[in-house]
Amino acid sequence: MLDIVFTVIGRDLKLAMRRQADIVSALFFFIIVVSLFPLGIGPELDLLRQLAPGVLWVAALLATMLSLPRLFADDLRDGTLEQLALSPHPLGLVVTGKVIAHWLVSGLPLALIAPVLGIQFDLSGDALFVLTAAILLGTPALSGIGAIGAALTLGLRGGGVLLSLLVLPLYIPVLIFGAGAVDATVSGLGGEGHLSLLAAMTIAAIGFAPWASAAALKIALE
Amino acid sequence: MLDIVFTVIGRDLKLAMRRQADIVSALFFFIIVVSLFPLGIGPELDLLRQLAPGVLWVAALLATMLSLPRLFADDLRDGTLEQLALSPHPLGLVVTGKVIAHWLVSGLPLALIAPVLGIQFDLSGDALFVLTAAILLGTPALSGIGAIGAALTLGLRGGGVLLSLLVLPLYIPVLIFGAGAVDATVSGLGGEGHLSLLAAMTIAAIGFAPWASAAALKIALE
Amino acid sequence: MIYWNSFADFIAMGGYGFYVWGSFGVTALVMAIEPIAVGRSRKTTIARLKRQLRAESRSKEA
Amino acid sequence: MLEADNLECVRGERRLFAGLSFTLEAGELLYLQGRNGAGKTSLLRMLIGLLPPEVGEIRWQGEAIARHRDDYHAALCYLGHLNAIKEELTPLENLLAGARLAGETLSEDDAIDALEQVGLAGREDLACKYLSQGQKRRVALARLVIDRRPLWILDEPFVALDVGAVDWLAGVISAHLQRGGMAVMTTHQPVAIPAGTVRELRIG
Amino acid sequence: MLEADNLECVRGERRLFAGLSFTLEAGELLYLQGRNGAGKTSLLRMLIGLLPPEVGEIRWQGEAIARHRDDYHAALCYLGHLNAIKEELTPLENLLAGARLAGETLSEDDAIDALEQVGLAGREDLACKYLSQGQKRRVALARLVIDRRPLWILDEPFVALDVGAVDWLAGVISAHLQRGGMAVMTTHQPVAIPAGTVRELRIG
Amino acid sequence: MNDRFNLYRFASPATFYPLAGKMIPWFVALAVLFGIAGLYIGMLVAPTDFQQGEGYRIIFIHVPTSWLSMFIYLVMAFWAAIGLAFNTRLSGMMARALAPTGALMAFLSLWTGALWGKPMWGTWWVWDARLTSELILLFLYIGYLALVAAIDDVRRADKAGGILLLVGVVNVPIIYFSVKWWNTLHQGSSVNLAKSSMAEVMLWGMLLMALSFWMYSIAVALARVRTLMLERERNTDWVRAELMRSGEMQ
Ligand code: HEM
Ligand SMILES: Nc1ncnc2c1ncn2[C@@H]1O[C@H](COP(=O)(O)OP(=O)(O)OP(=O)(O)O)[C@@H](O)[C@H]1O
Ligand SMILES: Nc1ncnc2c1ncn2[C@@H]1O[C@H](COP(=O)(O)OP(=O)(O)OP(=O)(O)O)[C@@H](O)[C@H]1O
Ligand SMILES: [Mg+2]
Ligand SMILES: [Mg+2]
Repeated sequence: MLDIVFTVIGRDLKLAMRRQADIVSALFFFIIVVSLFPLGIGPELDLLRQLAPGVLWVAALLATMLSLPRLFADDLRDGTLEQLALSPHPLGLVVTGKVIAHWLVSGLPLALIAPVLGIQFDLSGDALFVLTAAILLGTPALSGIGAIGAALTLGLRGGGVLLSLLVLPLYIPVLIFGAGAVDATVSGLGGEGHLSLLAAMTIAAIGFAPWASAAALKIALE
Repeated sequence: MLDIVFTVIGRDLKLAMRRQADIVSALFFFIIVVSLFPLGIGPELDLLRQLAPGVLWVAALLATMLSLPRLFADDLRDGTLEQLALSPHPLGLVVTGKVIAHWLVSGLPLALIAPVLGIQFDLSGDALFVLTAAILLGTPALSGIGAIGAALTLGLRGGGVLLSLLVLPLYIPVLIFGAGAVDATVSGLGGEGHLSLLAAMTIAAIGFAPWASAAALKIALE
Repeated sequence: MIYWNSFADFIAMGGYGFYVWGSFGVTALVMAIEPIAVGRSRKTTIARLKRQLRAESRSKEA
Repeated sequence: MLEADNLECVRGERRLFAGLSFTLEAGELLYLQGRNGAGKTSLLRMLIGLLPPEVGEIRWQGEAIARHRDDYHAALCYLGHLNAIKEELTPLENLLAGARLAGETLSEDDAIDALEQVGLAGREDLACKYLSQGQKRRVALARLVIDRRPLWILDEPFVALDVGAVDWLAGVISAHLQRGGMAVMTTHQPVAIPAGTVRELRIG
Repeated sequence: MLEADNLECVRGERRLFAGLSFTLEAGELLYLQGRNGAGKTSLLRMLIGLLPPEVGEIRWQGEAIARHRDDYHAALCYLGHLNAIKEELTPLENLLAGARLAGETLSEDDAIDALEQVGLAGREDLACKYLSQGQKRRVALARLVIDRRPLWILDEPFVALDVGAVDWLAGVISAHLQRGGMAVMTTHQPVAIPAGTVRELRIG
Repeated sequence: MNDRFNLYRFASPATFYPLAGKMIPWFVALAVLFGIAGLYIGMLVAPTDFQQGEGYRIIFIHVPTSWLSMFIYLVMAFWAAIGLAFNTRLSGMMARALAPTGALMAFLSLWTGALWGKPMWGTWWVWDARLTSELILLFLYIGYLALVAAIDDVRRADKAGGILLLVGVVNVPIIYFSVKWWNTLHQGSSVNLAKSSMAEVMLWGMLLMALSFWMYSIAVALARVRTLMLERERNTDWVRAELMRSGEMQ
């Protein structure tokens, strides 16, 4: 049963490797967006320290979102999606595999680079740790929710922007708790509560989103 | 000679209208991204007022950028681009038309909504005016520079993210002067200098970018 | 029972006239426009459908 | 046995066909005919269960496919007008990944064999984006060499193939029918399938 | 007159053909043949000037096309395996926009006429994404009805067409040749072009 | 078996269309009635608020629109669930007919809130949790409308929209409880009203206005759904008959 999940993950990762651009690019987008802010806002460290959690999280949201349109679109265009829908495995499991692969390519690298960027904003060691943990816990939820949006807008021209319209509102709770975790740590309140909420969201999203996406995909294929 | 420019503009606008989503979505993306920041950063108005120019400009950059991948990709995929390259008009003029259409759909609406968003950040009347002017003057340059990036990454899988990698660094001058104009106004220095620099950039970009893009497109078609 | 002393007081709303009437006015406007828009779209839809129906029956006769 | 019972297809405003019924037994080929836009592709998508019919029912081994999707899909091999191959992967990788996703096991040797049969020897390790149109189609068709599922549904399988490849594919379909398989196929090119019973159905 | 002089085509590591020369005069059709992957599409892309040849030169009316691109392109009509139509636009809009972008003038009546000729009457106002594959191909082919440029280059124009449409298109190409036009064409389907001189060229 | 038959019968447009036609005038009448009563109490009878002065009277629109913007979303999600589960034709139309009204209610909630915020908090807008989540609700409405508009095939559009509605429904409790979860500028629940002596009059005004807005929404949605039915079922006999009949009347 779980075989199919691993097969899909393996295939998607291999494709990502083959394209190379995919892996580095989400990461570089994240880095560039985060670095743009000091340019737009000015160099005062006090101000930047206050901004850091928000900016890092918004950038993480956008970086994840940017790669969403292609989550299913390539498979639709070349006919692979039809074949997946015709495979004797539940489509939800196939989507689970794709969501996990998406996270491995677009979420995990962000968590790894986040501490480095956090240093640029003069965050303390504690805050850096919580920031990393929050991004690690929160990004799978982003991939999961994003998959629903990607499936719903599949095949619609102009879908990329419509997708962000659908998905960003749903990302907001993750943003609030993710940034809140770091804020709480900085102000000495402790971010554990926020982190466990993030974990709960991620579990809910990973459990539920693939099936909603699968339903949406079937509609798109009609 | 200019006929072809208008033909292309007309066609692209008609396509955008037909898709509907296109026009509203770049706009809503802008609105949503701008609204995300206060969520990540917190509600203090003093802080937000300082951020406003930077946030608005970064959001404008991203909103413009998001629609770039499709600037030529649709035409490539369905074979229209080949036909355009074979038309007896210089390809540069065709691209000029496409750049203008792109700006009308993705840049102009941002300028129109920017004042409303500025109010949410509690900006003064003067600052709002300069903000609008700056976005109006700066976004054509974004479309022009973006066209080069879109042409260079055309047909590369993972191009969307690669594109942002190429284009964002080139957008930075626009960002700095655009946000700088508003900052200067807020701090009472007057933003005229920044605005005229923006205008100069736009003129240079509109004059030069289409021809660079055209050269890149010919390579992509080989 | 009525709380207001004069009509002018009522309009002034204790200095909050702009805000109160701004709210009520826009709401009234929206709630007036929406039914009109619904009614109009209903009329145009019916007209269009009838045109189609007539065209269809004509082409069937022919 | 595949049965279609009183199918009706409506797309947009247009009723493409109605009251369409047929049964297909082991060893039979259903050859769908009709002009462009008659609804052949739409019918095939109904048969594979991706497009619910307006009216009517499709049964596989006596059971409605809408209710026994997984069993049905395990018995079904569909080849649409899209090739379902990834341009970045090589023919070999495409073939292996495709089989695994369809829930089958396929050894690398068998896969190389199949590619050789479709005339792609020497191109197993070239990314598919460099192949010509006909060669891409051949990669997709290589699946048929090894596929042993009973029902094949093929939408214009001969498109883009050269004369030699057309003959070869006709042979593969014949062999499938002789093995007791069934097939539903559309094509605008007249192609002779040497073995099996060919039943024609014209729509529109 | 179109001349190809000692063309060589190398893709990746592979030399597809070399020393290929031909001349094509008014009223002549060059019928390119070759198995899948022989290099037919590559040759056509050289002929339209989008793929520079490794060795050799292509001349139009005696002048190298690389140096007189705009003149050459004004005389050329290319139809690749992609249809160059926008899925969101209707057939009518596609046809009009295509003509205008190619630098021609086309009245709406003529366009409707052309669409009727390709059998799309009644579908002028349906977005192309709803059309069947063959119908999409027909929209692309409608350009040929009104095109009066001397050189047509057609890559597998008969793909996806039904029998009636194949005959119709053969007639259109004949008429073009009789008018003194030239054409270069590939196809794997044997199709009889009634008029004009047909010259065959086999690659690979 | 029999139940299901009845459910389908009720959900069939041919039965529902005339029923809706008959109900609309009643809902309009109720809306006007409650509206007049509510405005009378709220604008003429109710005394001033000791903290906020007369500005507080915005509450008589602000709260009903806020409530309805959330409530309509829930109703749409309910119809979406029905539609996805039973594949009824009516449910998709219901969701679509409600969406524009819901979006307008969300807009009015924001608008009146902003106009209230300026005198009370000194600013048109703060990024407080409740305000923000109401804004998100507006975005969800717009996202739904954009999604169904982008898909041409109505059946597919309804299904896709339904999935979006069900996913987005998590936002409603967030709006409702946001005041409890984050300490913010925005008012908490009506408890503070209950303390003041005028509470009862105000509460009555608010309830009447809410009822009026509710009836209004039902009436508009029913009118809209009737048009949608004609449009979508134009090839059925009952719509043809209906069109003939409406021709005679004109
Ligand atoms: C744009 C700004 C605003 C938005 C989006 C907004 C949104 C909402 C929402 C969604 C509700 C209904 C929730 C519930 O009943 O629990 C509500 C209720 C309410 N709002 Fe606002 N509001 C805004 C501004 C204001 C302002 C400025 C005030 C007053 C100073 C205010 C006072 C109230 C009151 C008193 C209630 C009723 C609470 C209750 O009875 O439970 N709101 N608002
Ligand atoms: N929304 C719509 N409105 C009207 N007609 C539609 C709509 N969607 C699809 N159609 C019609 O449905 C038909 C779809 O046909 P289909 O793709 O099944 O044809 P086909 O028999 O496979 O043709 P081909 O031989 O060209 O592949 C076309 O005639 C198309 O015009
Ligand atoms: N990078 C590369 N390395 C090796 N071979 C390549 C490379 N790029 C292209 N080729 C080969 O070049 C050929 C391209 O052929 P082309 O598309 O011109 O064929 P064709 O004659 O049009 O075939 P078809 O009949 O299938 O359309 C193919 O055989 C392909 O394998
Ligand atoms: Mg077909
Ligand atoms: Mg070819």
